[in-house]
Amino acid sequence: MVQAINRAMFEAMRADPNVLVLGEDVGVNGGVFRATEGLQKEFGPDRVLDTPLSETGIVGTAVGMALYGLKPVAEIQFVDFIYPAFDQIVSEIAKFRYRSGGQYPCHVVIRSPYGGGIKGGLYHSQSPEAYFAHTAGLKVVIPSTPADAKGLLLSAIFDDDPVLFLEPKRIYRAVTGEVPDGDHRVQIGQAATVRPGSDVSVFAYGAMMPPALQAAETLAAEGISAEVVDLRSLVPLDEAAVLASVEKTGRAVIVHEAPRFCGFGAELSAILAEKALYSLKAPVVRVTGYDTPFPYALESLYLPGADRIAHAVRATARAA
Amino acid sequence: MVQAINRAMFEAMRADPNVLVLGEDVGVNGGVFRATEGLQKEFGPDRVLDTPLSETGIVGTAVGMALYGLKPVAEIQFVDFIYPAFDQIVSEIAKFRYRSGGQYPCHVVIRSPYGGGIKGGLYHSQSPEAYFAHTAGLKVVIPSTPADAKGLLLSAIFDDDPVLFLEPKRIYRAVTGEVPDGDHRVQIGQAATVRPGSDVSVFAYGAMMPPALQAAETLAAEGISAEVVDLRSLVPLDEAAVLASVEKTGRAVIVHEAPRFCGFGAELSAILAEKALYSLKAPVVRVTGYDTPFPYALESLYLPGADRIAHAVRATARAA
Amino acid sequence: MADATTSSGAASSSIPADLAAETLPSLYRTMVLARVMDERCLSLQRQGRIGFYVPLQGQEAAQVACAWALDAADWVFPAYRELGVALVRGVPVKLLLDQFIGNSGDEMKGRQMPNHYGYRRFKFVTASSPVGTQISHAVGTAMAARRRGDAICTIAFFGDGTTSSNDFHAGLNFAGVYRAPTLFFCQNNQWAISLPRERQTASETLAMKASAYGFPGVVVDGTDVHAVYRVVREARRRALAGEGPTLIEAQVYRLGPHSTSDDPRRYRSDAELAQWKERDPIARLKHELLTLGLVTEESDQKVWEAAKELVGAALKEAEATAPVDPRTMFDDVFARPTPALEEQRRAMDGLLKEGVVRP
Amino acid sequence: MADATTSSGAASSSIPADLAAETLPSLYRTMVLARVMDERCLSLQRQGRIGFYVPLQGQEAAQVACAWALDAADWVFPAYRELGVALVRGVPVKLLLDQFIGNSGDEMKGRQMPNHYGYRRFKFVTASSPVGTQISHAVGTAMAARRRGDAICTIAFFGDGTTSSNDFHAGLNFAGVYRAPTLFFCQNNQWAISLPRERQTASETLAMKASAYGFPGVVVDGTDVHAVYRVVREARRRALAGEGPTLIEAQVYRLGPHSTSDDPRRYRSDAELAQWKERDPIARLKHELLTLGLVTEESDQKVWEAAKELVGAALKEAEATAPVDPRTMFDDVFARPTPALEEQRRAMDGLLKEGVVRP
Ligand SMILES: Cc1ncc(C[n+]2csc(CCOP(=O)(O)OP(=O)(O)O)c2C)c(N)n1
Ligand SMILES: Cc1ncc(C[n+]2csc(CCOP(=O)(O)OP(=O)(O)O)c2C)c(N)n1
Ligand SMILES: [Mg+2]
Ligand SMILES: [Mg+2]
Repeated sequence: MVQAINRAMFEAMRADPNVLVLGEDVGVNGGVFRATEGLQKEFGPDRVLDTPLSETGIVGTAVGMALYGLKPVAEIQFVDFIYPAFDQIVSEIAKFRYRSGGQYPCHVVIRSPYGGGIKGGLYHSQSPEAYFAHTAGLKVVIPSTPADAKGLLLSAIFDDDPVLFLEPKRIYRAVTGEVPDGDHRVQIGQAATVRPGSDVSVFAYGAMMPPALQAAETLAAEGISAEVVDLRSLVPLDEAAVLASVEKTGRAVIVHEAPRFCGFGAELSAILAEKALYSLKAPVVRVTGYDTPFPYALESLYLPGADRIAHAVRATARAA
Repeated sequence: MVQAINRAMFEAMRADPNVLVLGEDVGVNGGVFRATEGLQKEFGPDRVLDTPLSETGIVGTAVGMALYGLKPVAEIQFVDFIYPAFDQIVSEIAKFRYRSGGQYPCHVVIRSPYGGGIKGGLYHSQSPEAYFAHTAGLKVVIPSTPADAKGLLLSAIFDDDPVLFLEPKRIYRAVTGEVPDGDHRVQIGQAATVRPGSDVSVFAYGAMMPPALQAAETLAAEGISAEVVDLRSLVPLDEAAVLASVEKTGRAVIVHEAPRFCGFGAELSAILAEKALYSLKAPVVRVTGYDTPFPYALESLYLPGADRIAHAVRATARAA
Repeated sequence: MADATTSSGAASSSIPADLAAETLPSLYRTMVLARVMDERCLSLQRQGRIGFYVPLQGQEAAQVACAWALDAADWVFPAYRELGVALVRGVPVKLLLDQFIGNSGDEMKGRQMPNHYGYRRFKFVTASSPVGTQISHAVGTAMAARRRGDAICTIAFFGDGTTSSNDFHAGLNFAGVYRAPTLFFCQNNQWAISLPRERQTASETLAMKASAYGFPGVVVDGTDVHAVYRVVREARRRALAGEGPTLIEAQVYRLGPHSTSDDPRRYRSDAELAQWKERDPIARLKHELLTLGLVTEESDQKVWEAAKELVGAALKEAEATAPVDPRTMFDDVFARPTPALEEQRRAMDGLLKEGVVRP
Repeated sequence: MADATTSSGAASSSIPADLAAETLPSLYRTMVLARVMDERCLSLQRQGRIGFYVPLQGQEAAQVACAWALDAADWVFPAYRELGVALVRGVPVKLLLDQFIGNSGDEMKGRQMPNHYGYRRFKFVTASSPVGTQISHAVGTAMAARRRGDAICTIAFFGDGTTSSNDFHAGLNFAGVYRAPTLFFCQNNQWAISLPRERQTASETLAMKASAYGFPGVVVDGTDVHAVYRVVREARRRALAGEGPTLIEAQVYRLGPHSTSDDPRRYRSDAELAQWKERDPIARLKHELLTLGLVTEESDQKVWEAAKELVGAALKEAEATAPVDPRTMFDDVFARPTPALEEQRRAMDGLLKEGVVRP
């Protein structure tokens, strides 16, 4: 997946001289995950900027660049380090167009690796998507396949709105797949029903897709047909796809890594409780990280895995 | 209410020399809402610190003070300006006890006025409680009456854990009521069923309590019996009270000022969809701010008022 | 103040080395206009005709002379107190009053508190409230302009208190590292609400903080239009010559309250105020104009009257302008409203039509 | 290294003015121990026996001499690279290895990545990863201690890159305003991962940034234990005498990679590395000890062997220590688990008992 992300940036920068990349260690070093490898060599240090160690500065200057019409792609080295830029994101990026009456769009793309599974402990494992999804004015996108990663990132860079692009670093290298060449775009705001099914809907995104699919595979052998939907974009959310799936199956399991309380799963569940209540045949279950900081030694217990997901789907399929 | 908050700080500072107050304009000026009025005169500038204009510094130094055993009460002038301190709150305060294996509790209290209704526009009206409720390791408390404000703030100051104490500035002066003298405490984590009812449960907190109660009053005249529950503490949440109410009424309306998407109401709704589904006779409805930044001229349309709440409760009571 | 703007430095790209005597009256008129608007707005707020106001009294010379030294193509990143700058840039008084009222004429579409405005065509970027955030924006825009080959500078306006903000540190540091063509114009008005300058930071001057970022800082008397103009002009020259950014500390005094919500008598002495009132920048420039024979007491009277008339006429227009349309609430969150926002707009529309809620 | 700690400055409250010759061997032994642990841990990581490691090679003199100049009662706020400081404070090697492994002996309860440790009884505060946040903590703790009348100082450790962080600015500014008894010890190891010092900030030195906050900054050769010791001692004296904080820039070099995830050959030259290797602080002190006759090649050999044995024995113990109990995951989120956390603990327990998940 990380190569697909890298390719997307190459494509975008070749296509449009307004695109530039900035962040810590993104230049000479090619990014700590090598997502920006080779960019500085091709586009030079004025278009691929190694910045001082300040997320406030990275995002703040990216805002200024966007106001002038550039399309900055800012990297936050780990999303756990996005908080020093929180003020710029929440107060400025998300609200610039609105507060200026539409005069100042602020199309900054922020890319950042998120999530657990790499033995990163409290500060290299977080999944803070709910903070940003709750912030009116930001789009939030999370791919789960290399093709989507490329297609969604290209769409994000050429979008008119600011996009937080969260990359499931756990599957940067683990998940492979064909990636279309050229200007391949995937529209932001559309979920993908990756595996159709009839008994239970499973909603997931990012690094939770592989275990969700694995769980579905296991359950198929048991005669339970799970429909697995990859949300891909949290904002805008493809609510129609979510509702359609649950209207069909009558049952839903929601999966994410972040702590459960006020996590993104809560919104999905609330949408179902408001708009699909009469279709629901079983309680809506969330399989998520626990409501603790992210623990280092116990991460495999903390993170939802295929077994935990299958267990929840099984119970949901049986509930009446 | 603001006097009750002021009294609580007087009481706490008199009772315990470890309590101190810090923030912008909290000393000589007594706070821009006068919440800290008179404190510096009584306790001196070393215990009531007028700080430089840096929320990062206010919260960061408060952390250091708490580590040494003091009980700092930090004021953020408007919660809209808490984001420069977001890193300190999310990365440090919320995780200090956990990451140190329990060696370093970090009992900082952060007080801050929140919410709309004072013609404050985008940056003096926000209700960001969901961000903090989603952050494992923080308690989040929001009073709606002067007595609760005093009792909960005293409990917060003498709690062992960090507490974000959000004050509904819109009703700082509007809402009055008896405030017990002395060391009056209200336990954190308990909701209050302010108005019992049988047809629909209305969950609200902070400045949404007065319109929720007013709606209930209106509806009573129409023969609809609304039970109004003041959550008071979002973390820990009194889930038992929420479930008990809905098990009784079978219907729920959730009210908050913050934008709906991924707001705190989503969690309440999700809890109901998971644990009370079979009791639900009607979709769970959220009456909230819209998913836009907070608009200045249109704030009365943006904010849920008694009429909008009553309208939603009516529809919920009728739904079948 | 069409006059002030078209004849100002802002409109011309060849900025003269010194403030020519013949421009002084025009500059003075802009300062007077700012003062007149300020006083009018304070009273409008007391009357409940606008909700809130942030006065600039005492800072007119610093703002107007600074803006005078800029080119119309330069980008301005204001805070909430930069009325004098806005006037020099050419923002019409009526438009500002629309913003203060929050009506349908407001280009911010009634979304922001008074004083939080911006106008793309005047290269005056819409302000927010959190202090300091505009500082790193100014740096980013300067870097972007240089990349595009545009020979402009950017300028960030902020107060003494704002030197403590995260973005002051990040913005100035980035500017130093990238030698961004940016001017940092700090109006040290001695107070950040109730905190005096000397308790904001222990550094001797604010200007000297620039050395921590590898570029020069300059202290200037912000009540002296000539000094301000020269310092800004030189900083701008440096910026465009690739010599990097400059931090300018203009020493002024906030003669009024922090805002209409503030009562400065709670925290500062009458004596201090009186002392600074003697250095009122408008009186100072008037004195110079009198000395130079560029104004008489009578012609000065007319300047004030003209300003009052201008403001009065604009106010009348602004107050007659329709309120904002509720349906606009859902615009500009994104370039195009999402389905969810359209649904919310329909819901609100329904509530309005049913009479559940009123605009 | 019981020896290094008990005989160190850390254990005594009367800190001598200069490093006495007779303490040098003890100080040297601590530096050697740090180096030995470092090399061992790098190889443990390569073998997959620990998950990650941050080496300190090249920074031993700065860390050990600095810590030597502190009192045991002073509070230390480290970043992730302060192994040398931890050893001087008396943290047992076994305990550190427990942390690197994340086993049940780890006082952090296996919750943090390697190198993110802290021990209340050694007044060595548990580090986090976001750079700089500890700086303002150190200031707050210093203010709290002064309020309590405790004659201690606090010290924050951080790198050159961290001078760009928000908390550097906020922390130093607060320290200046409140004259906090705090030492800011910046190990300028020339690199912040791949960013060289000169592109981190345009200021000439990092130490001079202190003037922006109204207190002194000092540059010191961080490979010279005597110089470091003297500078820290003087800063501590100033702090306790109420003269305020000091920023110390210790110039060192990170001889190894940023962490085991880093490959420095991608961004820096062999020549630069070779140049700094000649200034290896351990070789430098050894040379002095040889000159002073305080060590011979043979006795030095023994120092290294003793360190290796100590580390080897501790590692054996640490690797034999049980893993963390999964049920502890829910402790310490709050002082007492909330009902919701107890419910989640029960749920996880159920999954474990049913065999759905494995520890
Ligand atoms: C981040 C943030 N914190 C707090 C505030 C509240 N506030 C508004 S203006 C102000 C003082 C600003 O002082 P200064 O920078 O000197 O500017 P001045 O108002 O004097 O022009 C404060 C504390 C804010 N707007 N933003
Ligand atoms: C806020 C934040 N952003 C990014 C990172 C990732 N990161 C870890 S260490 C580091 C470089 C730190 O450099 P310096 O302060 O010089 O310390 P050194 O590692 O050289 O000791 C970076 C960018 C982080 N830990 N925290
Ligand atoms: Mg000021
Ligand atoms: Mg470094």
